[in-house]
Amino acid sequence: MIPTPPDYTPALIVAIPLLGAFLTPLVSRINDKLRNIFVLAILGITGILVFLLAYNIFIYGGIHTYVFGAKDLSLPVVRILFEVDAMSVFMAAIAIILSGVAVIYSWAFMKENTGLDKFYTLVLLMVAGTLGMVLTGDMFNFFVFLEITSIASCALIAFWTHKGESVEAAFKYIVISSIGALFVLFAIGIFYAQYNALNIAVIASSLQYTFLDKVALVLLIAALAMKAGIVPMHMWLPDSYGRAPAPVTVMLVGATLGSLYGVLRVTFTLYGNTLELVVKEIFNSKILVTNTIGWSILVLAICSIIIGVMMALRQTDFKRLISFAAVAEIGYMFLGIGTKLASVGYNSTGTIIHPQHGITALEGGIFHIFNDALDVGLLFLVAGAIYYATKERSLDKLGGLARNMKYTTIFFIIGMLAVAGMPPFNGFASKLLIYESTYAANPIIAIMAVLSSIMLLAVFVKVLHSVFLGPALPKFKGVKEVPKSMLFAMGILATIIIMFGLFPDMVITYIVEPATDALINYNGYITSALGGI
Amino acid sequence: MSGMSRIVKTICSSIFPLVMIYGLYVIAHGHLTPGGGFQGGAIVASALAMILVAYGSVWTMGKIKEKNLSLLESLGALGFITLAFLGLIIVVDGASVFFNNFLVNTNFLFGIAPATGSTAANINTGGILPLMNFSVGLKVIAGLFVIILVMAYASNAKEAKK
Amino acid sequence: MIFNIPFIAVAGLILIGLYALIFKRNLIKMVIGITLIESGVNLFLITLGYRENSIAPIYTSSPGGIMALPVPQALTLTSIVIGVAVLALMLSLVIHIYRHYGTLDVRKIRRLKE
Amino acid sequence: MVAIETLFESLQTGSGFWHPIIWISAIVIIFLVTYILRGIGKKEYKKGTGQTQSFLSGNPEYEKEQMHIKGSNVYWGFTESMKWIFDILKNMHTGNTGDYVLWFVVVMALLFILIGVM
Repeated sequence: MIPTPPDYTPALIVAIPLLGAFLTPLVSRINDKLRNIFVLAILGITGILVFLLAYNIFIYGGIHTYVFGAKDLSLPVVRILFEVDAMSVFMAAIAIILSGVAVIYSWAFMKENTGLDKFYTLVLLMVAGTLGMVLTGDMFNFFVFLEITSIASCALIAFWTHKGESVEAAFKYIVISSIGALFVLFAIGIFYAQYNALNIAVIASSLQYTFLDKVALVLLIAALAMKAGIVPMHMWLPDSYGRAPAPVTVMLVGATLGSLYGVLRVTFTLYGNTLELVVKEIFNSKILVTNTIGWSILVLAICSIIIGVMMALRQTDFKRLISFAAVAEIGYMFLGIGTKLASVGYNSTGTIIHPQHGITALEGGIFHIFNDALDVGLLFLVAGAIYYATKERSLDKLGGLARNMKYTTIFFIIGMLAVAGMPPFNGFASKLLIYESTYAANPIIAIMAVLSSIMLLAVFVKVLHSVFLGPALPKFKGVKEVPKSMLFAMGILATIIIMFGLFPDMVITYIVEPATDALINYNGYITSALGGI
Repeated sequence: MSGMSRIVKTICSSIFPLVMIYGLYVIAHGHLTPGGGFQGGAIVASALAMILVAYGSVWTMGKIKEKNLSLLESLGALGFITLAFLGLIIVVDGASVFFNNFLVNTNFLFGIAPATGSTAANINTGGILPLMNFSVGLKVIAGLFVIILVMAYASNAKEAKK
Repeated sequence: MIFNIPFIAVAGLILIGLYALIFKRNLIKMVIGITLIESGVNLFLITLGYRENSIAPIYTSSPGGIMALPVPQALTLTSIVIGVAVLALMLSLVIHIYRHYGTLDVRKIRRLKE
Repeated sequence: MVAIETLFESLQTGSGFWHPIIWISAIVIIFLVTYILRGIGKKEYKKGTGQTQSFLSGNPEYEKEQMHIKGSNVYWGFTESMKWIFDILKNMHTGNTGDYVLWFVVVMALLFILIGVM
């Protein structure tokens, strides 16, 4: 029924957006409308390939590897390698959905701007970078795609150069991301110095956990967590999310989640085996009762949740408020990761045990990645629609817009309830998994997470009241509903949110569980790359 | 940036072809010597930047249009990615791989396989590598020069406003 | 000891770069700080590929003997190319910031805060 | 292949289950019951009398546009009573690019002490 994707699908997924990016300036010399359709067609082809690959991996399992420039799969160790497991394709699906929606939305939203050929070139480059980041099986390639993504997204944040704040946000973003990427490169250099390899699977199989490996782990986690926007390294995130054009913000959510994928890959695949052995050593030494890395991530996560929500409460800028809520959402994902890492235990017979609550926490965290992308993406699109209709971004000046913009209001209510984790939307299912498993690990953290989620709802009720409800303000008399293409883009995300909310168990069984298994089963990742060696 | 004195202009004009040839040499011999598309392209772009400094950005902007440079830049990138795709399309020895070096061993353009070990240089080797170097070189020349040109022109426009 | 000097230089470059980023107020100096960190990382990669008494890894008319590792050099080259792109982007952003804010003092360029 | 039956299975969370369709049907039933209860009540509301006008302790009613509570006035009491926390957070977010890098270095140092040394 659904054809099996050819071997070279992973390469095509990155190469087609790249080809499209370089063709876009040529196409846009012909016609603007043709260019818009061309960009969507490129993303559509890429999306079809991603979903073919995703269907194949989620239903039949397995890991697809693709070696560049070789006639057969010989010598995968020294070549650049794409290694696609369920987790990679999960993130690729998120990135492609968000960018497709952003492109449809930007047709009307960016209509009055000039230089749109460069805009769409950068959009396609950013998609290629994000997809490459999640599909690659090579550390240095990961760094290259990380930099491609950050350069393209920085240029997109500064796209409205006539606004000082946009340029300031872009400068902050490029400083932070180039520092992060350089420290990632430093860690890669440390790996190359010790193991003479750049391949994730080869490094993972020969990792010794020497002092230098600890340094590399610290550098990788700190840099990638900063790029994922964890407190207290989150400050670039509200600046750049808040000031970028709305379609760019939605794509930035995807790029940020790509860095989160980096954290997952480092902690579970690259250091998967090593961290388990470290737990054993720690238990033997009887100095500490737990492993420090899991608890460090848990503390950072709970800080992001609380500080993100508290800061969101006092914001008056619409998009900046949603950005702080996004920081809190990223905290929930890290809560899942941290609980899994901290829960790894060691029983009296000397074997490593993985408690069920740890695995459930990781499932909740991974499910929440998808939900966060959809919910926060929808809210940013709504904020962009409000800006498009009224040219106003401050909550103090808006009011009574539900009368003029009925559909946008409905989409906002859907996004708001989903982000705050209200049943029956998708955010509730993932947050429920996180709460219950975190409660098994440490009740205090779970209670803090639940309370913050309630405050998140309060934050968005404030927005609902001050933007959509209240009396009709005279200066917004002539405001009309946004164009159909923007409503359509918001509608896609809202539909997926409702579907995920109504059938959470299916999503967990067919999408989230394979991704979780791919992360926990690091041996599968290593052996499929090393093959016959 | 306005132009500099006549002495500077004359000397720059006479050095320009030499630097240009050196840069193109580095691009063309990228598969044999240290260097390649980026390094050679940077040398050529620096030659162009020298002309820009000597003659001023307004004069240069009149000679070379920014739009044409952008076109050249996307052509270079397009050439690189097209070569990569050709590796997938053209089947050599029953294999079709992305970034496949399909020209090697064909005795066609750059198609001679050199003997292993320490040999004398033969420019007619390397398969698609020289072609990739050319496209990278084109992109780097156009890209770097357009950056320098736009920056110089922007700062000039600001001075003119004052 | 003599072989550790490059690594000391790497640490020095990165620390100076971080110092410039954190304590300097001029945007151009912050950009210089980032390029210093980048040079440090590049030097680190190049140093990894060094072997004693080695020649450049080129087979064309080579006299034979130990060759330096080519992979770190390729990595460094890629990193330099990316660095050029980042540097150009940052400098053009600095030009725009100066146009909007009329200053390069980082303490005054904070309309986005709280 | 995706089996259709799995659409209607409930999500197991370890200590309970979650099924949105059961939840929605429960909510619908609760709404119906509430609506019926509401219908039983007395109807004392009369249109066109003083009942429909708002009463602000005898003060005159403002214009509709002035009655809208702006974004920063919502939760005013909460933010005012928790001012000390918000002041700390406000001082933390300086907006200075150098401070952003400083936070990164601080977190990296803390992680280094926690992971590298221990």
